[in-house]
Amino acid sequence: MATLHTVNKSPFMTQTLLSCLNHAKDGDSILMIEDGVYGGLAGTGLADAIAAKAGALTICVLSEDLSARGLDAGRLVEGVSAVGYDGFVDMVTKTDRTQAWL
Amino acid sequence: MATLHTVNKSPFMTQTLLSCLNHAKDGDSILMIEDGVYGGLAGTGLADAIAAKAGALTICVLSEDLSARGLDAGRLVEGVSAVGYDGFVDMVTKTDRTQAWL
Amino acid sequence: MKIGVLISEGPYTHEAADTAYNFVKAALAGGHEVPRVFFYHDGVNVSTRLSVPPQDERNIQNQWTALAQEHGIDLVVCIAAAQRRGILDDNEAKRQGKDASNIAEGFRISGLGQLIEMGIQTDRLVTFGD
Amino acid sequence: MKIGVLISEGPYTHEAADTAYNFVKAALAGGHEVPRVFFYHDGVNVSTRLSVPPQDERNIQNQWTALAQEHGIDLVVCIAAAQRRGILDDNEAKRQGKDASNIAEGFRISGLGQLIEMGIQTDRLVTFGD
Amino acid sequence: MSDTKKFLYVNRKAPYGTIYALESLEVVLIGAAFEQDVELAFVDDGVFQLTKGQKTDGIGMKNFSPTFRALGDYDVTKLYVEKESLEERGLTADDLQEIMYEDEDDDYEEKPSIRIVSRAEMADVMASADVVLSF
Amino acid sequence: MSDTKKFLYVNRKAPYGTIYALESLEVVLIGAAFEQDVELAFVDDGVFQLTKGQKTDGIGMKNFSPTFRALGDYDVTKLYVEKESLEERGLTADDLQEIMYEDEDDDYEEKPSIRIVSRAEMADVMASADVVLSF
Repeated sequence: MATLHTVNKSPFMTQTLLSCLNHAKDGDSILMIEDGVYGGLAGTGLADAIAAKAGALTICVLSEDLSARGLDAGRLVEGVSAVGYDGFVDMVTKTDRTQAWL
Repeated sequence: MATLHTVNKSPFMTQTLLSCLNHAKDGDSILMIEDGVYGGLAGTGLADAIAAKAGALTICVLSEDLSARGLDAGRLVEGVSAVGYDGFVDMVTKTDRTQAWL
Repeated sequence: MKIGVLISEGPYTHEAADTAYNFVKAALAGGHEVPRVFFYHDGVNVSTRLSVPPQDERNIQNQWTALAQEHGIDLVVCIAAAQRRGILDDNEAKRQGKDASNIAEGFRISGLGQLIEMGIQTDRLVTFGD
Repeated sequence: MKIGVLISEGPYTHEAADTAYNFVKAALAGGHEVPRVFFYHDGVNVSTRLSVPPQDERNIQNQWTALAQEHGIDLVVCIAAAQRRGILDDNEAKRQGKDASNIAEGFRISGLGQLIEMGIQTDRLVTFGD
Repeated sequence: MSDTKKFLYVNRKAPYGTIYALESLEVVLIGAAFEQDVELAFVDDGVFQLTKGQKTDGIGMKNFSPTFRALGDYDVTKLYVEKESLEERGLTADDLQEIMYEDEDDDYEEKPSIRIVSRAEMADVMASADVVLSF
Repeated sequence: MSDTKKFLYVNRKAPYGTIYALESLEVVLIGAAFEQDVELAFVDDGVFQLTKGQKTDGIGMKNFSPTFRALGDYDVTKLYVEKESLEERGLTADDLQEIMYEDEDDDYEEKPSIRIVSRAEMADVMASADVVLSF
């Protein structure tokens, strides 16, 4: 019984990703979309916290939103991967519920 | 040549107040309005940082927004005061420019 | 699988309606059903037929109207949220004494019960908002 | 002192239009002039005459229309932002081939130059947004 | 799947600054008629929705906080409030309104609807929902 | 007061997730016709607006980042970017597009419009404006 958590806010502007990480349970998935994709960036003050969770949680970013912002998968924290909208749909159907962190 | 900075976001949800504090200059004023009024609350993790700035900066909260949220001036960090809309207008006219931190 | 979609922000201002559109297209392409999309909060503003975006930009309302027609998606606009924000169909305009309506083809105005019903009748509910 | 006001968020959804209204009333009561209020981004949605808020809630559009009439405030709605969001006056509706308009009395649609002009001609510019 | 689902309404935003808190409550009231399991979660700034003594005359908006006290009449009796969210904001349970319901399974005894829970317990509440509506 | 004011456009939000970055640019373009002093500040997530290589086909939105390169033609030549904001986001100046203008006071030499400044210098830029427009 796992949850897909979606996060659409930049972690540099809001506490949303942090709150999501504080409530996600082992085995859950997080998909960063829209401005949320910045949460997957390596080399930031948050990168270690994300990397530490990337084992217990499946953490992905939406590749279309990443490309729009001039970034690519090579910029992501190790253990965080990029998926397309089809991957987004798969994550929704393969988990038991979706919770949006707005 | 002082600036009035308005902050309308909760400091528990966004980095807006922090960014404002990082850019305000000695002699400037900060007015917390709307959800920003929570930034004036005592007894939070931010209270010390606010109190430390309350000398160099004039820091106020909009009392109508405070009352709407079930709070009163007695809950504020020492050095932070409540003003009404008329006080808001005074702060605008007595400084040289207004910068909204949205 | 049946997937219900909730859109909570207005067009152009937030990416929510765009992300939802791309998500729904991918879900349909993946063989899933999207029986209904519910528009709440500023999401109701997606349904105005009066918007005129710049010619080199997407027309979000047209995109939804076309997708719904092609795939039989029920586009439901919350009546309470719509009234606050000035989104009316002909019936509501008449009932409220307003001289114009602005809802686009393919959208219908109904109650919040349709959101709850969508939650009950679908296998997953995905929310796009701010 | 002349104070210009910029409203960047839509009615009901954000407190911005309410705070701006209370601020403008206080500024006028304090003997200041508010020659113009400019509506940008979702702020343009304040100007729809089709909104029907619940009877026990304030009507934000009516409040602005009345305040503007009483004090001669120029309520300007950005044309580019308005077109994206489906806010039209009769002229624009005709020009764009739309079958309805929805702007309320007391508001006028014009260009962004009116915002710059307000910045030049007033002593202070105060922004309310999100 | 059983006929009854658990709907969880997650409230993370403060009242009045934005409309989400009010429009969330409107969904809860309508949803109560559908005979589903209903739970409300108040996390992060959402806990500010429940403060007592809200006076909105000065901002010209309607005070909707009394509506929370009517939820018991709609059989909405589980309002989970996160302890850590309260503490970070300098709030205690005493700052919240008293919200009671009559327990029809216990001789209509009056019981508190607000349940202060830890962050870990809140995570369990979230993980037990069938449908999560976020505001 | 002189006839010319300094307008400062403060950009603190990322592109595409919300429309503020695009509609800010639309004001800048119109404002350029008014013969005022114009400066742009990129602070916090606003620095993401200037990243190079933006490809928006996948999200179906128009890529407006090339417009920044046209600002020089409108005599908008001062784009202040905060160093600390870049660093916090793991970005360097190399991640930003090259934005040049021709300096008509210096034999039309091509010069960079982007000026990376410290937070303290950014505070000075803000404090020297007559009109601050925030996006």
